[in-house]
Amino acid sequence: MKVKVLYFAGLREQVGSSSEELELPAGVSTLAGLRSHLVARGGVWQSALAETRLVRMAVNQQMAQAASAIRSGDEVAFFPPVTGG
Amino acid sequence: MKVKVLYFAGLREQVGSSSEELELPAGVSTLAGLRSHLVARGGVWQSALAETRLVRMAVNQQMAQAASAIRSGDEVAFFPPVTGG
Amino acid sequence: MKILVQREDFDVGAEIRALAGHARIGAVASFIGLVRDLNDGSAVATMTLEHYPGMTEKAIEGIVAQAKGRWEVLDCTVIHRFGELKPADQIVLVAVASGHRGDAFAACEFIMDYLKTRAPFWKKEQTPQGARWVEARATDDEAAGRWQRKEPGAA
Amino acid sequence: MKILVQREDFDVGAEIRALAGHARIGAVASFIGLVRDLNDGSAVATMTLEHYPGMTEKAIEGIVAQAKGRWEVLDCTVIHRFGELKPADQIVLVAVASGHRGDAFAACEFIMDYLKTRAPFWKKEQTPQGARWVEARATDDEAAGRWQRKEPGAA
Repeated sequence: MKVKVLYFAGLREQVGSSSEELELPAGVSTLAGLRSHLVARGGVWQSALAETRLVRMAVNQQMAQAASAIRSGDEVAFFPPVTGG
Repeated sequence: MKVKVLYFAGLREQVGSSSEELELPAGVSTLAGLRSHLVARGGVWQSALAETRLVRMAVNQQMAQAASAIRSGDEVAFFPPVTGG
Repeated sequence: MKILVQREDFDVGAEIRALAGHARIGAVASFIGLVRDLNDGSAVATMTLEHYPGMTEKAIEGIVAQAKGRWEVLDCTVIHRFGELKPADQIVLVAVASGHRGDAFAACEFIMDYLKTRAPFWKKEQTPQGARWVEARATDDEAAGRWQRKEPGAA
Repeated sequence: MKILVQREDFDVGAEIRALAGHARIGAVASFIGLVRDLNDGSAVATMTLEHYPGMTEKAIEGIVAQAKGRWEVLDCTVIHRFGELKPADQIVLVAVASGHRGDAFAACEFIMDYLKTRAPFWKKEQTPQGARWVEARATDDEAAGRWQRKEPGAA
């Protein structure tokens, strides 16, 4: 399946990308799965998205948890804890 | 001793006076004493200032308690619980 | 610090802009009280606010001083009107500037709660059933009491 | 209800005046967040606010809907800026109109606390030591957490 992935703030700067279109392998069906898939790229992906990093995630512009399902066509976002207001 | 006594709001309307200069007998030296002295006038004074009525008091423009001392020249005020804001 | 007790209306935007404009201020919390057209089930045509000239200013100064002792208050404006008011008219403004929002909110709400129970103002409403003095509310005493329970060493 | 995410500054007085002007409103609580010239011990020259367009508006709508479910909110305006800001610039406005002050204060502070921890905005500061992303504060999570503990049935 295909998903759009967005990166924001410090995380965007670390991976050097603000958005990409991804074709996911069959086994990836949750946010946790997608994150592992990206970490497996190694390098900046591994360091920016490592399990030990506080990363917030959203699916279709709604805050979501690691176990949340993702479906073809979804807009997924990774970002640091928010600091607005 | 001489004190100035002020009345406000509903209490002012009940006693029909907003202010008076009072010459107090020797035994009156606290707010409680002054209140009893006024109640002893009977009539509207008795009903407006009776022990059972919620009356707030101030001495020289500071909230004060029944036991607070009053001195010659003081400005004393009686009024209902406040309702501003 | 600015404390005004006045008959005239006030301009909220101008008052908030006039708070000390230095860049240590990160938070401004403010409150505006307005005349409602319905109170305790009765339509309110007009409201008259009586006060105790001289004591009102001192009472508000004392309340603001207490707030400054408990929270970071970089600047503060309190304006309270008296005289005859109509529904939707502004009655009171409390605006507090602080470094952080927790202090600004707490100081602003504290000042309002204390003002409601300790500043000598009295409201008289004109309703279709006639004129009546507004009764003090137990909920206002409770609101003010919350702050005492939070004081260190208080019972 | 009015929710705006914009680059432009806003006029606090005009926004408060624009809240639904009916006479059931007895209380307006508002909060303005401003850029401080000093944060975590460093001078701040400019600040850039990044956001997630589309999601920010939805997140704020969701927060306001929660506030309306918990308190009487007769009207509400939330404006949050993004882009480059300088010290003393306004960042955010939350204004809540209600019948009574307790509801207005609570809803306004709740919206701010949730906005700080749940709306996708990120601050980057330019300091003499270089640019840095502002770190999320544990105290902001705690401030937001207070409201959960107050929810009936919550752990």
